[in-house]
Amino acid sequence: MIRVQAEDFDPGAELAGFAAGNHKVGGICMFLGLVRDFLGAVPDGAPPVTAMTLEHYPGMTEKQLAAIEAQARARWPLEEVLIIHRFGRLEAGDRIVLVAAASAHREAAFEACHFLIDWLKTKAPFWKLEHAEGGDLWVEAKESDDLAAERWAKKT
Amino acid sequence: MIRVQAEDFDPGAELAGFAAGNHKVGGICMFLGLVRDFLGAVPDGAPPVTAMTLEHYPGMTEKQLAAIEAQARARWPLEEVLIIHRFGRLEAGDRIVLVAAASAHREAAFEACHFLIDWLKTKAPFWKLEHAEGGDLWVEAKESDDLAAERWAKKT
Amino acid sequence: MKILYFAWLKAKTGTAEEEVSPPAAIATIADLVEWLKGRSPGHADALSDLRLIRVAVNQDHVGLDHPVGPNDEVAFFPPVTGGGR
Amino acid sequence: MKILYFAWLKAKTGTAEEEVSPPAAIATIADLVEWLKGRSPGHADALSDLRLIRVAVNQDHVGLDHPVGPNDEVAFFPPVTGGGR
Repeated sequence: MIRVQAEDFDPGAELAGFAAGNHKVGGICMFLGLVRDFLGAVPDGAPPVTAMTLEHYPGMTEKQLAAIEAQARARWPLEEVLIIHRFGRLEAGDRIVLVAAASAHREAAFEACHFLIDWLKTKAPFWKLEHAEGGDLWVEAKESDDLAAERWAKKT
Repeated sequence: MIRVQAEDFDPGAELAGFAAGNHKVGGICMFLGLVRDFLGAVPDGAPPVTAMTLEHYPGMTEKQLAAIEAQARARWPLEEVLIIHRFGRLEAGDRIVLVAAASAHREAAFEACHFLIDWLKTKAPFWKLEHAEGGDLWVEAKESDDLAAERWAKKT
Repeated sequence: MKILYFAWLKAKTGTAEEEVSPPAAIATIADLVEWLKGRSPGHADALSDLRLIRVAVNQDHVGLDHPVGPNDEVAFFPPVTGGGR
Repeated sequence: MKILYFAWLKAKTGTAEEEVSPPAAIATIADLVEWLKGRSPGHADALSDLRLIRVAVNQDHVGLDHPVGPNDEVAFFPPVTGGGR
């Protein structure tokens, strides 16, 4: 299941309801991504970042996330998949993204969950704009995210 | 934190409380292991398994889990670690184990969580006794679990 | 043809969305980029370094040699930065 | 010396825990296993195939060449099978 929303979500309630009652499930792997404290993420002398805004491409986001879910289901024997991604203004400690995969086997649950977040980070059309006192700055994509996603491409 | 208990636990509440308010955390990875439906796990003609009992070695269990947590903290920059493992009688759909790792970075959270469950499965003194109509049978260790644990040893 | 701009491309072009009718000779994304650069100095600036830009046609990621036609939705944006850290 | 047996070793030896006083010549786990096999046919059966058995001394995993002394807690058990699937 895919959800793209501005509203916050309750990770405890999501986990409690995820794959509930499906006795074919032996393992659930879940990843929760949060807005980390911006202190320390700013170069020396730059004004501290106070918040960020996540822009996205409505329609394409859902299409790409659905494609990523389909890829994961094609590669691993999954019982359930959940992706929730927020957009809009977020502050330190806020939840951004939740991905979860349930499978009969733990290895499949781990790998699928890891794949989902890695691919999401390079395929889903979201962009982070950081707000600081001196002005706003678009966050640049990290090479490490490309490498993380490529790792899965090589395995096919 | 390590908890070894006969009682069930609430994964939603555990996730909701895990690393709550720690704004250094950018990613949380959690694994929940459940008692899978025993149907299909039984060889042809064998009586169906109805439940299992997890025996453990009180004292050594806590010591080994604490050592595994310490190993994970030494290898990855972790903000929080949680391991909950149940013992006693369990039926299909019951929760067995929960491991979680919180870090500034998602890769560390994923790897540490994966390491924790892989090592737990080969180091923590738990043994599964499956109950079937025809009698009880101790579950044998899987070579795949040894290989999963060795994968982490090679990385050091 | 519908053109969308996201993140800093939206700021530089001054446009989130525009409807354009390029000539028939504009057959690929690469052709389209060159043509769009003539629309304004902001467009020229936004599209000046193709290494910084990603493209989607009809909401799928594509390369610069991908064909484009009158009924396509074409989006330009920087490499994506969603998810957590 | 305190000896503990878990899982099927407990069933085969008929014992969960026993206090023993092996002679001073018993210096390693391998020595101890041979000596314990003399305690009963059940012990001999339980400890007959060392490939099936794991050992802990004072709650740490050890090998067969690990030293043992009078104040040690020694546990015998099959390879562990905790966690989920």
